[in-house]
Amino acid sequence: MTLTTDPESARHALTTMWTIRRFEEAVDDMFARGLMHGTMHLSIGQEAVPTGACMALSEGDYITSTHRGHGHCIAKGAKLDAMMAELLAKETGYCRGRGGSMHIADVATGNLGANGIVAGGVPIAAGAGLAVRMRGGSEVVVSFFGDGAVNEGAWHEGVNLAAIWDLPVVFVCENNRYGMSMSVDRAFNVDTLAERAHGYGIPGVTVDGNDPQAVHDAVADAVQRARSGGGPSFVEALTYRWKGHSKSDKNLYRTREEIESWRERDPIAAFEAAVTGGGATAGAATAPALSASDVEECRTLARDRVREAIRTANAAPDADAATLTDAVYAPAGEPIAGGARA
Amino acid sequence: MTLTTDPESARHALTTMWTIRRFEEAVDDMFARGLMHGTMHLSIGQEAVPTGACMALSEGDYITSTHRGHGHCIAKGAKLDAMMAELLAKETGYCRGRGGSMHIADVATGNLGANGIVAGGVPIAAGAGLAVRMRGGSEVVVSFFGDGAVNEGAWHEGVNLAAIWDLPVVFVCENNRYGMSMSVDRAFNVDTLAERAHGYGIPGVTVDGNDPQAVHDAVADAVQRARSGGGPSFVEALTYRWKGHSKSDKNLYRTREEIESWRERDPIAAFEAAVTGGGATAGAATAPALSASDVEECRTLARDRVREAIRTANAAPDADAATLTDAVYAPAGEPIAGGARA
Amino acid sequence: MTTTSDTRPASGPVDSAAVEPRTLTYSEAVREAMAQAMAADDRVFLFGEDVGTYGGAFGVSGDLVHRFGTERVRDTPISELGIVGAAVGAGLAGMRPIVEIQFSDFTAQAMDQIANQAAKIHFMLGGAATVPMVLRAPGGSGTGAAAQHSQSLEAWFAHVPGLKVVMPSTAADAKGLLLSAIDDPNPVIVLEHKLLYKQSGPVPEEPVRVPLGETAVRRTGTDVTIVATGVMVSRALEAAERLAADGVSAGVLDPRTLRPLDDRTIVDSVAATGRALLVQEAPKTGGFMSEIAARIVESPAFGRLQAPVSRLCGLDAPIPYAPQLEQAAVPQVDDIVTKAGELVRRW
Amino acid sequence: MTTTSDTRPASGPVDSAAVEPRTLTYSEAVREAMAQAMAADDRVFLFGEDVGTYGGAFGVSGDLVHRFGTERVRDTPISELGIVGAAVGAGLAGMRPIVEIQFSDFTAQAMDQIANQAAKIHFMLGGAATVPMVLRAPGGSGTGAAAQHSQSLEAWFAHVPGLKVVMPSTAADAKGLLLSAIDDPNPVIVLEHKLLYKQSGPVPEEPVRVPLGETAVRRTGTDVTIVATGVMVSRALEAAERLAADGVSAGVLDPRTLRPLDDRTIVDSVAATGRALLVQEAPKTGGFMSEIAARIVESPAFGRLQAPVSRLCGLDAPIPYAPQLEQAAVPQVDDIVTKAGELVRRW
Ligand SMILES: Cc1ncc(C[n+]2csc(CCOP(=O)(O)OP(=O)(O)O)c2C)c(N)n1
Ligand SMILES: Cc1ncc(C[n+]2csc(CCOP(=O)(O)OP(=O)(O)O)c2C)c(N)n1
Ligand SMILES: [Mg+2]
Ligand SMILES: [Mg+2]
Repeated sequence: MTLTTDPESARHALTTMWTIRRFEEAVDDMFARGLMHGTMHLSIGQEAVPTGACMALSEGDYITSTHRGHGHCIAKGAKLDAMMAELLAKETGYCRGRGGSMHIADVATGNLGANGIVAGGVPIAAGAGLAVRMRGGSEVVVSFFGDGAVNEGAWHEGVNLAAIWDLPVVFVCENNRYGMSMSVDRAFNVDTLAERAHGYGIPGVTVDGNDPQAVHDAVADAVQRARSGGGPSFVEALTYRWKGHSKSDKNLYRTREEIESWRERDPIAAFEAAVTGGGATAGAATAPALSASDVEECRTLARDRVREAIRTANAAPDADAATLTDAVYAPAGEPIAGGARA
Repeated sequence: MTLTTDPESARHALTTMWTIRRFEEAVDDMFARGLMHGTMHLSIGQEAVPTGACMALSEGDYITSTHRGHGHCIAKGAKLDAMMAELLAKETGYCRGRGGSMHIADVATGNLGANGIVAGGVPIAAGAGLAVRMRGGSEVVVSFFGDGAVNEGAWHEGVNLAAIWDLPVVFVCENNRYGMSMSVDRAFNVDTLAERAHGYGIPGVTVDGNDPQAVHDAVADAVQRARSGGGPSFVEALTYRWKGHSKSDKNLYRTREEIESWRERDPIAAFEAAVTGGGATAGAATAPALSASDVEECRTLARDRVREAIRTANAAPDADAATLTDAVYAPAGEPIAGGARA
Repeated sequence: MTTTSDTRPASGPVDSAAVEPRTLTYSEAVREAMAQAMAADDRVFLFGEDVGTYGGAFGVSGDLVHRFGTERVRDTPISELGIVGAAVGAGLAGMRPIVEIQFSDFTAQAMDQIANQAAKIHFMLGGAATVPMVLRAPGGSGTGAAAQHSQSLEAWFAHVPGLKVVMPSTAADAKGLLLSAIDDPNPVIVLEHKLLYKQSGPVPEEPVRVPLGETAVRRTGTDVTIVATGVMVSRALEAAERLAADGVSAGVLDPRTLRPLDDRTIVDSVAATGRALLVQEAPKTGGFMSEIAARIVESPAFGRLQAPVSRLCGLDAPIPYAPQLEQAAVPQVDDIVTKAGELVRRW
Repeated sequence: MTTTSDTRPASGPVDSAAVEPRTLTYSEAVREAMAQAMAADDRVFLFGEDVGTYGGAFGVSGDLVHRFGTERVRDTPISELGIVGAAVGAGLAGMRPIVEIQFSDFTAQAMDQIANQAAKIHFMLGGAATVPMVLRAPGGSGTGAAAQHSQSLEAWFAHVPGLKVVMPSTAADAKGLLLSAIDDPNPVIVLEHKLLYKQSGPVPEEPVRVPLGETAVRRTGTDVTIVATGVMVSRALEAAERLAADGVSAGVLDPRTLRPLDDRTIVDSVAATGRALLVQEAPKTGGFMSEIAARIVESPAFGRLQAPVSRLCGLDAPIPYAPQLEQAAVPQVDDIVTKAGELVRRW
């Protein structure tokens, strides 16, 4: 799939990235104005990774997500109003207000959950891959995680299980150079995290995580390998988070200049330039995939969707404390076709 | 240090290997006769690894050991009577009968403990290395573990800490081809476990674990690197356990032929052949390090030491249930110079 | 082995009057439950360290690998956190995994996936997904395996909302409760006991479920109610026998599942006898019997108490290696007899 | 910051009458304790995720890295099991490590090193080595961080022989108990509370130890004894104030350390008032207040009880995200007033 030359793909990629960006800007703003509760981990600046990766997936494929999961959720096809409702602690939210940002997921689109535990989703992804494999399915599981997650024991064990059992899992590392304040230079003794992959006997590549095409290509390769029984792969996508780690971050561990230099590499701006023909990454002499007004349309669509989601969510009823203990246990006898119900 | 040509080293290596062998044979026998309690993990066939590795260490150096830890304990210099007393649940045992085989340790000789938890000692070794480093010491820590341990999260996290902080730790993997019944071929997707080392940016080598010289050379290199600030290394020693994993093992997962072929590669017999000049691994035209009667002396010494240990241990008082809760907590105010007292 | 049904979930309820029990060991009963569930439902599978050819560290899976193959009776590397996490994922994606952890002590390695993931996902997702999985692990002392292989950790799990916690004390329950656990759409921790594996008892051939959340009255008595779990149940029964010879009538209750806990049966019995002796192998402080004590004194039985609610538990110490120390570390039949006798005579 | 001594262990006892308190926040008090211990004893160091330049996830370590350097205030990768294991090893090899775990929920990752290693090594080695280390971690809900970042897990640790467990509820205790924990030759789990970090109180400048194992009587009362831990202590005090206005005299006890537990002070107070209300944030089932309930009814206070021992605890559910649900999930001042009032009026 060529994101930059195929108009439909380009439109989809751009709209998705803008939707993530606008959604998170809105959330950031509501949080600052005291309209939102808890904490927030924003992926602004990293939109190309979930976008490129999820465009390599088909219906039925799964993902596991992270504390910084809004982008994954959106890119995998979740409804913005149910997401916004969740963040606003509404009964209509994906988790009925029980989960919030760190547990947000649209199970119906194959999202097995954001996760408040760093690397928590990695063995879960291996298990989902095992399920697919045991029932002879052809689905693939993409497990998203950050650079910081790669040093967790859960990561090591999950990746090894997938590797020895040839499970259909693609491990996608969003290397934004920091696990909270710990830089990859201090947390690792290797140059690229992809080097870790070889110790498990699986392919590992490092790509530009600010280029949705590069992410897409690497993940698509890996997905195809997984789907055809070739086992798991590791894709490291180099990117950057513009905002602080969470709300308590004073950015003491990195310089203004570093942040600025990455803002200049805005994945959305670069992609717009590419699809309208002016970018460095654009192809040869083919016609631009999108016109300036197409781009404007994508932007508007994203903005309007987010606005509409906020409106709908705000109008919804608050999560109800009276039913708090409802979903602690699933009722026995409930007809369970899979483990998940839509 | 040349174990095969230097008579003193040869004598030490051979006596140590025989002592481990005789000690474990005695234990095996007592266990079979119902004189010993609990379970046992014997390292018969693997004696060259602790022997070669510990001969690369100096006083003050530390080790962390495993469930299969008699050999490490002996090679690091523990007293056989206190070891035997421990296995016989005596008050004079190293652990006053509280620990038994799986927790046996002579803290005075730097053994920070056998460990009933696979890979449990790996992060502990990193921590001991950190302590050495923080107080400006020159000690080195050798962490022993099996092939099975390499897939535990604890291993991953411990090795990474040592790697990024350049800690003076040598990770010695006793790859005896099985973690209980799981062969390395099934548990790993790589040919040598040493390949794992590269993902942490540390050197990794694979050596013949039935040759104490090969083990010694690799560990001595690594120790020297660690002592001079060069950080940790990984040494994989290929060996084999002759006996079952523990008492419940019916050896269903491996063939008689396989066991037989490894018995033919007996590390002790090979070493004896080498030091007496007849072995394939012997040097050039130098005089043999030991004579046949020297070898006989080593054997006798080992046998007598073990017999003496059994005698002494048997005569000692049983561990006393009246003081069972004594050592749950260390008393406050006890003068603690380090964390350990001899 | 017969199964009565090949529909999902693994065969329907069976009229327990119609089935004729044979004698099986506790571990055979566990194996039979797994075999019947696997035969009835493709989604059920077993995985864990050495559950295949080796037959399990305690021989529980035995020959299952020969009957169901290496995919469905799957050996794993030594990585408890990864294994349990994989069970969570497999459960979320529609399977019905059974994980065996060789010793319950090693659940410590997997605690994040057990307590932070498996237990909470259904709730955190507002009910949108379930995590049907069973984690089986043997607990308890008595084998000389020392402090890291002998713990009784039920209190950890029982304190985690979202988990169910099962402690079978007989062969029949080992089968029947496990079948219910496999049916359950929630994560269920089944704590077997090493010393019980070789004990025999009548076990129905059919897949008869024992429901979760029903305290078993193992013996009725009028002077004192003994509540016991795991291997302490048989010790309590032996003690009750000896107490009876001494003229003390002791009832013995076995909660069987700590979560959900059928405290009503316990409270009713204590209200009737006026005395409660709570017996567990786990160390006293913070053990599950504290919870039962608290529930009794919060209940209407409080007004009927003729004696303080009394706990008889493991010492507050790690389990030692030496046999004489190991025995002294946890309640024995004598201790129960003494303590129950005191309770009845002193009050 | 002044230290009175540079000898080991970190400065000797100080006459508490001689020191004049200032006001510090709870997190400043924790920081001051660490600074004084580090200044007094080279063996003491702090490590954990983001404790350096970032200053700690909750700002507790603050500027310590600038005062003691990056070796002694050491950032770690995200690997809790490895970090705690490294603390065990460093302690065994003669250091006095303080480990910070960002949220107490992540102790689940490190449970093997905490419960199977740190807690048991001294015992398993028959006393031949000690594991002096402190693990600090914030617990509790109230910040909208949902189920995996809001737990109160003290019951897990309190059930592990070999661990000491500390829950400071005031700034002064946050400092004084931490100093005692650092002195202690055993592994000590210090569970701080997120909502308390910004609360202020008088804290002595000198390194005044608060001994482990002494229940604090926060308020005396004659009608009912309220026992509370963590953030519930201040809620109980507020409730007691309101109850006093209603003519109910409620005492408030704060155990401060769950292990060792000074149950004598609790039992004496309950014997005097005849009524006990036990308040914790953690879910009710299997929580530490069950242990306190059990100890009360096993004690001589049993005979003096005028009402059932009553627990007021968190709901048996994970902590939800929505603020109104989160509040409903754990006891609030109103709940304490109501429950204590009932206990006094009904009985
Ligand atoms: C097990 C665990 N340890 C620590 C944390 C606290 N924490 C949350 S996110 C985070 C940083 C994660 O870094 P990375 O994996 O690189 O993801 P990023 O935040 O950069 O997207 C940390 C330390 C956690 N949530 N879970
Ligand atoms: C965490 C943990 N998981 C499982 C076990 C059970 N167990 C004890 S030894 C062992 C095999 C270890 O294999 P390896 O590390 O290769 O050492 P070896 O026994 O071959 O010397 C297993 C599975 C354990 N003790 N600890
Ligand atoms: Mg990152
Ligand atoms: Mg092995």
